[in-house]
Amino acid sequence: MSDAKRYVRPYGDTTGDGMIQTSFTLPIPFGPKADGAALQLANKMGMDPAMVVHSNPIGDDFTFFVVYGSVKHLVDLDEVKVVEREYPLLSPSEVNNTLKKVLRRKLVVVGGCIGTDAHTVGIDAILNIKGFAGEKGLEYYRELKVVNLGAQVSVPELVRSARAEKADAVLISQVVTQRDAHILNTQEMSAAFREAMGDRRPLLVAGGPRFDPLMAGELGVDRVFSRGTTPGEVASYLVHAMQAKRGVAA
Amino acid sequence: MSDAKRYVRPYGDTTGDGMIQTSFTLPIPFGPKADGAALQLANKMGMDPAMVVHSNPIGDDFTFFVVYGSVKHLVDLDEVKVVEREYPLLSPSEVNNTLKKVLRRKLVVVGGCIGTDAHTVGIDAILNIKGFAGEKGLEYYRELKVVNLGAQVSVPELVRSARAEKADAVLISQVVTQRDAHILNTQEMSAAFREAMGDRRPLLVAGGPRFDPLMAGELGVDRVFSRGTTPGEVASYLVHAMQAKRGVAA
Amino acid sequence: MALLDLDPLVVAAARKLAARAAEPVVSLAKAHTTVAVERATLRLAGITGADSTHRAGDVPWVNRVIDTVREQCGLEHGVVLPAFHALREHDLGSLTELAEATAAGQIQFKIPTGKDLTAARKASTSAVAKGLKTVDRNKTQREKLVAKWGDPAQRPWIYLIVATGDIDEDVVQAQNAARAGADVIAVIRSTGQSLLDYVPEGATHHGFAGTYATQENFRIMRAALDDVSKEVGRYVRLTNYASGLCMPEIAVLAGLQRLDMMLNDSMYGILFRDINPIRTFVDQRFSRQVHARAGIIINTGEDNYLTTADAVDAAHTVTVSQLLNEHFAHEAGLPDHLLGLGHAFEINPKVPDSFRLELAHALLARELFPDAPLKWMPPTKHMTGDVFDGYLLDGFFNLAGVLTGQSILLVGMMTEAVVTPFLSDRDLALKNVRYVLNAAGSLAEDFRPSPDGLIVKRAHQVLGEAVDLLERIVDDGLLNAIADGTFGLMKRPADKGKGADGVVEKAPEYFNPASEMLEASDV
Amino acid sequence: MALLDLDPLVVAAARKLAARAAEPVVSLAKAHTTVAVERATLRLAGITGADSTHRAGDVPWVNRVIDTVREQCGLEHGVVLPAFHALREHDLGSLTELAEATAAGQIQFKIPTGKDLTAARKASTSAVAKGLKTVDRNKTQREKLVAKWGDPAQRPWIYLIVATGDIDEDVVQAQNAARAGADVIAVIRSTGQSLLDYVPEGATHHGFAGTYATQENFRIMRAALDDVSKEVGRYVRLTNYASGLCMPEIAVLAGLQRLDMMLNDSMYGILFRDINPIRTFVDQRFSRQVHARAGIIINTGEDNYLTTADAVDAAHTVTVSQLLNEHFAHEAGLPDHLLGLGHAFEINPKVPDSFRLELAHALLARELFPDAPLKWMPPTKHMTGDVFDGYLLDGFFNLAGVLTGQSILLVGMMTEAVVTPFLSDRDLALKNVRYVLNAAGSLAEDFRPSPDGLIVKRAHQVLGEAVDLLERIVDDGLLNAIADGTFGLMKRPADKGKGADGVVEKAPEYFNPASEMLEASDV
Ligand code: B12
Ligand code: B12
Ligand SMILES: Cc1ncc(COP(=O)(O)O)c(C=O)c1O
Ligand SMILES: Cc1ncc(COP(=O)(O)O)c(C=O)c1O
Repeated sequence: MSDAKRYVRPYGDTTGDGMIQTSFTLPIPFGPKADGAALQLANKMGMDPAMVVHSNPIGDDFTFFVVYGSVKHLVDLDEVKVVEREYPLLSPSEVNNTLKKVLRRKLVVVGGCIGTDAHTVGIDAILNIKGFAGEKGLEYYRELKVVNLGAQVSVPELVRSARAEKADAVLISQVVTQRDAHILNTQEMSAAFREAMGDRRPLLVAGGPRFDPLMAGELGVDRVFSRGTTPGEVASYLVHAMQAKRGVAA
Repeated sequence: MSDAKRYVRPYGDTTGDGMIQTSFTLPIPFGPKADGAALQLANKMGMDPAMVVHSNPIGDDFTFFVVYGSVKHLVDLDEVKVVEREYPLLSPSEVNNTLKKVLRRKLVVVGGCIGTDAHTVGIDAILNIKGFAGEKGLEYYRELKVVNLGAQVSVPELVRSARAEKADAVLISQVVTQRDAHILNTQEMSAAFREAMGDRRPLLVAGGPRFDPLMAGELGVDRVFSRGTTPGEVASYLVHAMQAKRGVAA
Repeated sequence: MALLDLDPLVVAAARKLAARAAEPVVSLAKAHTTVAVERATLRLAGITGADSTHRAGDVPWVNRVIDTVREQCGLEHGVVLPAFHALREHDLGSLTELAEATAAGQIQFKIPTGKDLTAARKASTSAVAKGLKTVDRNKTQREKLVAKWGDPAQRPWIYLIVATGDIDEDVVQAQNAARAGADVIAVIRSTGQSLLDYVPEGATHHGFAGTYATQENFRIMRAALDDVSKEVGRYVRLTNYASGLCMPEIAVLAGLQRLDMMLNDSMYGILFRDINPIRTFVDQRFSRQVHARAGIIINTGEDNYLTTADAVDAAHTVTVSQLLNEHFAHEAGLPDHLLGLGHAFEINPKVPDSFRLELAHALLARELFPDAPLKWMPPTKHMTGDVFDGYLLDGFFNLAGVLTGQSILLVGMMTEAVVTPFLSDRDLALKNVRYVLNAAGSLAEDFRPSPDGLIVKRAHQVLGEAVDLLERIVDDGLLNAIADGTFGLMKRPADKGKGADGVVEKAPEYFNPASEMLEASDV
Repeated sequence: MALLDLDPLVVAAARKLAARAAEPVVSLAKAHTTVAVERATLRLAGITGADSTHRAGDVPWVNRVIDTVREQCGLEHGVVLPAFHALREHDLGSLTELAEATAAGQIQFKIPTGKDLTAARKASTSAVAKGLKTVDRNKTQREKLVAKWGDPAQRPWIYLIVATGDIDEDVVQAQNAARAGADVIAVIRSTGQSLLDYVPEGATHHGFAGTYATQENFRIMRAALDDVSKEVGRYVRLTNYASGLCMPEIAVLAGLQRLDMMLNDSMYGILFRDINPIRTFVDQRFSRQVHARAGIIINTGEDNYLTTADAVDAAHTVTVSQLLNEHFAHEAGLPDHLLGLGHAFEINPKVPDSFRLELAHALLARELFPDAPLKWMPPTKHMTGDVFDGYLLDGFFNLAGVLTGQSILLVGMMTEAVVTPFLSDRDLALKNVRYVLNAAGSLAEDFRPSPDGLIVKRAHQVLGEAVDLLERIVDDGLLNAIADGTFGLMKRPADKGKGADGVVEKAPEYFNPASEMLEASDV
C-alpha cells in the first residue's frame, strides 16, 4: 500500500471531503441560540464547516439536531488497533482431531449469561447445536462437553459449576450494557475466578454485541468476542488457547 | 440562569451522558480493521466510549458506519455566537408607515438568484405576494417597489439592474452549495457592487438555506438570512437598515 | 368486515381445545397458593413499608411476616388467619406494627381456631375489603378522568416505553412523550427485578435498563401522567409489569395506584425467566383476578416467542398462546375488552414477501379476537445498528398496524439494537407513527387481500397449524408441552425453575378473603 | 386490471384535446430551425472537437462554424448547404478542418446553387447518413447487450443519480450503485450547463452539483457501465439530460454514445430555465426524432411542476402535461414504450390522507398510459434536514411505486434537502428500495381501491380537471397558457426567454438531411 493510503478521511462524494452526519439532543430550548450551540459542539468535534440542517424542539427544554459537515481529523490506518485473529480457522473435524491429540479427553466448556442478563440467544447461538450463520454450535463438536447454564446465572453459581464440571473454559455472555452492566459483571466474574482458583482458573471468554475485543485485559478475561461471532471462531480459538496453555506449537 | 446551565452536554436519556449518533463512510474495505478505523475517528471527534454499532461494505473499497457514543465536549452557552435579531418585528402597516416617514418615496428592492442557481422558490417566497408561512411577500407592501429578476442572473446584469432601478436594497438568493458555489457567487457579487459603486452601493442582503447568518462579513454583505426566513423579518430588517443609514433612531 | 373468511367452526374448535388444554392447569392453580399470593393479600389488607435495618438492604415488611408465618405455622391455611390473629392477640394497631414486632422476634404465629378463627376471618376480611375498595375507587376514578379528559382520538393507541432506570428522568421523558402524542406510557423494569422475590420500596434511581417497579414509583408516575393528561386533554395511560416472582403483589400495587395496563402473561415467566411453571400459573390467576377487579388491561407476551423462535415457523405458537391466554383470562374474570393479547412484527425482513406475511399474521389475530384490544409489538430481533434501516422497518410495522386494525401500537425505536431509547429516539418514533397514521391511516379501506392470495392462504395455514398443535397439547398436557420447548423453543419442566419453593398446596381450611371476594366478583 | 374505472370516452376526449392544443405548436416547430438543430445536424455529419485557442475557453468547432455561417449567409437554408459547399470548394478533408479554416478566417460561406447545390446536398446527406448509421448501430448493440446481459429482474427499474461534478468520481459511484442494485444511472449536469449555448468538450472534473454533459463524459460512463453490466449480469442503462439550449445536440451525442434514456421534456426548458418557448418547441421536436431513431427512452419533467406549485392543487396540470408530452412524442416518432412520462410523490406529508392521494395520482397516470414506462419521482420539496423522516418518506414513495405499478423508480435520497447524494446515501436508499420490493413487491395484489372511496374519487376528479384545463388551452392557445403560469406557476411569454435569437424561420429551400431522414423513419 502506498503512503497515501496510510491516512484517510471520511468520504461523502469526493475523496478527502471529510463529510459526516451526526444527530444529537441538547438540553436547551429550541431557537437560533440552540442552533448556535449545536454548531459549537460540531466545531468542537472537529467539524468545520458544519451545517445544522435540521433542528426541532422536543418539549420545552430540549432540541434535537441533525448536523452535516466535514471533519478535519485524519484516520491513521497504521495506528488502528484491532484484535487480529491470531489463530487459524479450523473445521469441526480439525477441532475434534486436534483436541483429541492434545487433551486425550473432552474439553469441558461451561457457559451462561451472568448477572441479571437474560439474553440467551447470543450464547445459545454459540453453544447450542443449532448454531449461527449456518455453522453448528459447540455442542455439535464430539470432543467438546458443553454445559449451558442459561440465563441470569450468579457469579458464585458460575464458579461452583465450573469447579464441579472441571471446566477448561468458561464462556459468559453480556448483552445489557446500560450503566456499563456488561463491564462490571464481567469484571466481577473474572475477579471471583481469580480469587477462587488463582492461576488454575479456567480460560475465561466473554461475548456480547457491545463488547470491544480490545477490552480483554481491562475485563480480566482471556478473549472477548463481539457482534457477529460464529461458533467456528470460538471453537478454533479454544483449540488455539489450549495448545498455547500446554505449550504445544500450533 | 444558574451557573450549572452555562455548560451543557448532549442528552441521550440521562443528564450529562453526552450521547450522540454519527454515521460516515471511510474509503477502506469492510472488516475488523475498518471498524477499528471508525473507532479511531470517533475518538478523535471526542467520543469516548464509542461503539461501532453497524458497519457494511459499499462495494470493495468503502465501508459505511453507524457509531454511538458519548462526547466529552462541553457546550459553553456563553460562548455561543448567534446573530440576534437587532430590530423589532414590524407589521406590514408599520413597515409602510415608517418607510413613508423616513424616505418619502417607495423603497426599491431588486432581487434574484445569481450565478447558475435557478432555485427561485426561496426568493419568491420572500418577494412574491404569495409569501411564505402565512405571511405575504414584499410585493404586498405598498411602500416597497419590488423588481424580481428571477433565476440565473449574472452579476453584471444584477449590477446593471440595480443601477437602472436605483435600488436601495439588493436581495440575492443562493441554494446550491456544492463546492461552495453560494459563497463564491455572493463574494463575487458584493465585490462587483463595491467596485461599481463604492460606498454608495445599495444594501446587500443574501439568503438561502445553507448560509450561516454569521457569515455576513466574510461575504461582504450587510445581512444574511437562512432557512425558514419569513418576509416580515426581511421587511422589518430593511426598515431598520434604512433608518440606521439615515441616522434615524429606531 | 372479515377479510380472511375464517371458518367459524374451526375457530370454535380452536377455542374449545384451548379450554381443554388449560383445564388441568386451572385446577392446579386453584389448589395452590404461593408466597407471592399471600403477600399480595396482606398488601391488600394494608401492610406497607420495609425493614430498613436489615443487613441485606430494605426487606419489605410483608416478606418478613410471610417468611416468619411460613416458618412457624406454614402457609397452607393462608397468611391472614395467623397474621390477624396475632394482631388481635398482641393488640397491635396495624399490620406494619405487627411486622415490626415480628422482626423483633416478639410474635409467635399460629392458626387460630374457634372464636379466634372467626375473629381473624372477620378482621382480615374487612381489612382486605378496604384494600379492594381503594382498587374499586381507582377504577371509578379512571373512568371519571377518561370521561373528563377523553380517550385518544385514534386507534391504535400509541404506546411508548421509558427506561432510564431513574424514576425522575422517566418522568421527564414520559411527560415529553405524552406531549408528543403517546397515549400509553410503559415504564420498563430493571433487568433483575423479575427474579426478586420481593417488591423494592420507595422512589428508585439506579435500575439497569429499566426502573424498579415500586409502589412509590407507580404513584409518582401516575401523578405525573395525571398532570400531563390534563395538559394534553386526553387520559394518558400508565403500564407496568406484573410478571416475575411478584406477579400478584405488583398487580395489587397497580390496582392501588391506578395503573391502567399491566404486562401479564400466563407463561412468560416460565419461558423467559425460568420461573417454576406451577408458581407462575398460580400467581397469574390471582393477579388476573386483581386486574379484572381494577379494570386493568393486561398485555400478554406472545411477541417474545418470536425473538427466540423464527417468526414464520413459530407463527402458530403465537396463535395457540393467545387462545390459552384468552382462556386463562376469561377464567380469571377478565372480559374481552381487557385482553391486550400480544403479537409482533418479527419476520426476518429478508424473507420474500415478509410484509405480506406480517399482514396475514396480524389479520389472523385481529379476526380471531375481534373484541380484544390487541397489542401490536414492533420489530426487535431484526433491528440492527443501522438506524436508518430500522426507522424504515418501524414505518412498515406502523403501516401493518393500521392496515390490520391493531388496537395498541407499541412504538418501535430505531435504536432497538443499540441502547434503551434516547429521548430523541422516542420523538422520532412518534413522528414516524404520526406520518403513517395521518398519511395512510384509512388505507385499510383499500386493503382487500385477494381471496386465493398469499395473505389469505397463509392465515388459514397458521390457524390450521394452531389447531393441530392444540390437539397435541390436549393429548400430552400443557405442562409437558412447555417442558418440550413448544413455546419460544424454551424447555421448562414443571418441577424446575425459580420460585418453586414458594408454592404451597392449600389445606382444606385455607382462607383468603381476597380470593373469595375476587372469585365472587368474577362473572 | 383497471382499478379506477376510468371512462374510455373521457380518456379519448382528453387525448383529442391534447392533440388539438399541440397542433399550432407543431406547425411552428416545423416552420423553424435553431442554431442548436443546425449544430446537431453538423455533429451527425461528423464534426467534433473544440477551438482551444479561443480566449473565452474551449469553443466547440461546431459553434464556430454555425456562428460564421449565420453571420455570412444566414441559417434559413440550413447549415449543411453552405458548409458542405465550402468543404468541397476548399477541398478540405473533414468538417473539423473546415472549422479550423473558418476560425482562421479563410472561409466565406454561401448558399450553393445548381450543381454545387446538388453536390452539397449529396455530400451532406451521405455524411449525416453515416452519423445516423452509428446511431442505428448503437441501437442494435444495445439490443444485443440487453439480450446477452439481461434486463432487470423486476419492475420498477431502479434509477439512481450521481452528481459529484467529476466524471471520475461519478464512475466510482455509478459502478458501486450498479453493484448495489441500480438498473439505471443518471449523471446529473452541472447547474450552469442548460443555459450554455454550446456543449463543453472532453472529460470534466469541476461541475457544480452535477457533471457537464460532454461526448467524452458520455463515452467514459457508458464504457464503465458496460464493464459493470457484465459483472452484475444485467444491462445497466445510462441517462443524461437533453434539455436546455443544446437539446438537439445532446440528443445526437447520446445517440452516438449509446445512452439509453434522456431527460427530454417539451416544456421544462421554458418553465424552469426561462428558455424561449419557440426555441424549445423546435429543439424538442428534433431531439425527439433523434431519440426515436436511437431507441432512447425519454423522461419527461412533470415532477418539476410540483416543486413550484402545490401537488394537490396542481395535480391536473401534471396530467395535462403528460398528455401533451405524449402527443409531441408520438408526433416526433416515439412509440409508447419509449415514453417515460414523469410524475412525482410531492404532496405535503402533513396533508391528511396524503399517501392515499399519492396513490390516486399515481394510479391515474398508470391507467391513462398503460404502455408507457412511467417514471416515478421521489419526494424532494417536503424533504427536510431530518434525514430519518426523509428516509421513511422515501420508503412510502417506494411503496406507492410498487402498489401502482410504476415502471422506473427514481430512488429518493434522505439527504435531498442537504447535499447532492453521498455514496452512503445511495447505498442506504437502495437498501430501502430492496426492502420495499422484497417485502411488499406483490402487495398490489391486495390493493383494491374501494369503488366509492377516496382514491377512485380523487383520480376521477383530477382527470376531470385535466379535461377542463385542456379545453381552456385549446381555446386560448398553448403558448398563452404557458405565458399565464398554467404549469408550475411559471409565467413564460412566447416572445421572451433565453435563446430566442437562436430561432430562425426556415426558407422554402431549407435543407437538412437529418430532418429528412428522421421524418422518413417516423411511423
Ligand atoms: C431477543 C431480545 C430479548 C429477549 C431475550 C430472549 C432470550 N432468551 O434471549 C427478551 C424479549 C426476553 C428480552 C428481554 C429484555 N431485553 Co432484550 N433484546 C432482545 C433483542 C431484540 C435481540 C437480542 C438477540 O437475541 N440478538 C441476536 C443474537 C444472536 O446476537 P448477540 O446477542 O449479539 O450474540 C452474538 C454475539 O454478540 C456473540 N455473543 C453473544 N454472547 C456471547 C458469548 C460468548 C461467550 C461468545 C463467544 C459470543 C457471544 O455471538 C452471538 C452470535 O454472533 C435486542 C435488540 C437487538 N435487536 O439487538 C434486545 C436488547 C438486547 N434487550 C434490551 C433490554 C433492555 C431488555 C430488557 C432488560 C427490557 C426490560 N427492562 O424488560 C428485557 C429483560 C431481559 C434481561 N433480564 O436481560 C436492550 C439492551 C440495552 C442495552 N444495551 O443495555 C436491547 C438492546 C433492546 C433495547 N434497545 O432496549 N430481550
Ligand atoms: C425545488 C427544487 C428544485 C426545482 C427549483 C424550481 C424553482 N423554480 O425554484 C428544480 C426541480 C428546477 C430544481 C433543479 C435543480 N436542483 Co434543486 N431542489 C429543489 C428542492 C427540492 C427544494 C428547494 C425549495 O424550493 N425549498 C423551499 C424554499 C421556500 O426554501 P429555501 O430555498 O430554503 O428558501 C427559504 C430560505 O432559505 C430563505 N431564503 C432563500 N433565499 C433567500 C434570499 C433572500 C434574499 C432571503 C432574505 C431569504 C432567502 O427564505 C426562504 C423562505 O424561508 C431542494 C431540496 C430540498 N428539499 O430542499 C433541491 C436542491 C436545492 N436542488 C439541488 C440541485 C443540485 C438541483 C440541480 C442543480 C440538479 C441538477 N444538476 O439538475 C437542478 C438545477 C437547478 C439550478 N440550476 O440551480 C440540490 C442542491 C445541493 C446543494 N446543496 O448544493 C438540492 C438541495 C437537492 C439535492 N440534495 O441534491 N431543484
Ligand atoms: C409479559 C411480559 N412480562 C414481563 C416482561 C419484562 O421482563 P421482566 O420480567 O424481566 O421485567 C416482558 C417483556 O417484554 C413481557 O412480555
Ligand atoms: C426534463 C428535465 N430536464 C432537465 C432537468 C435538469 O435541469 P438542467 O436543465 O438544469 O440540467 C430536469 C430536472 O430534473 C428535468 O426534469
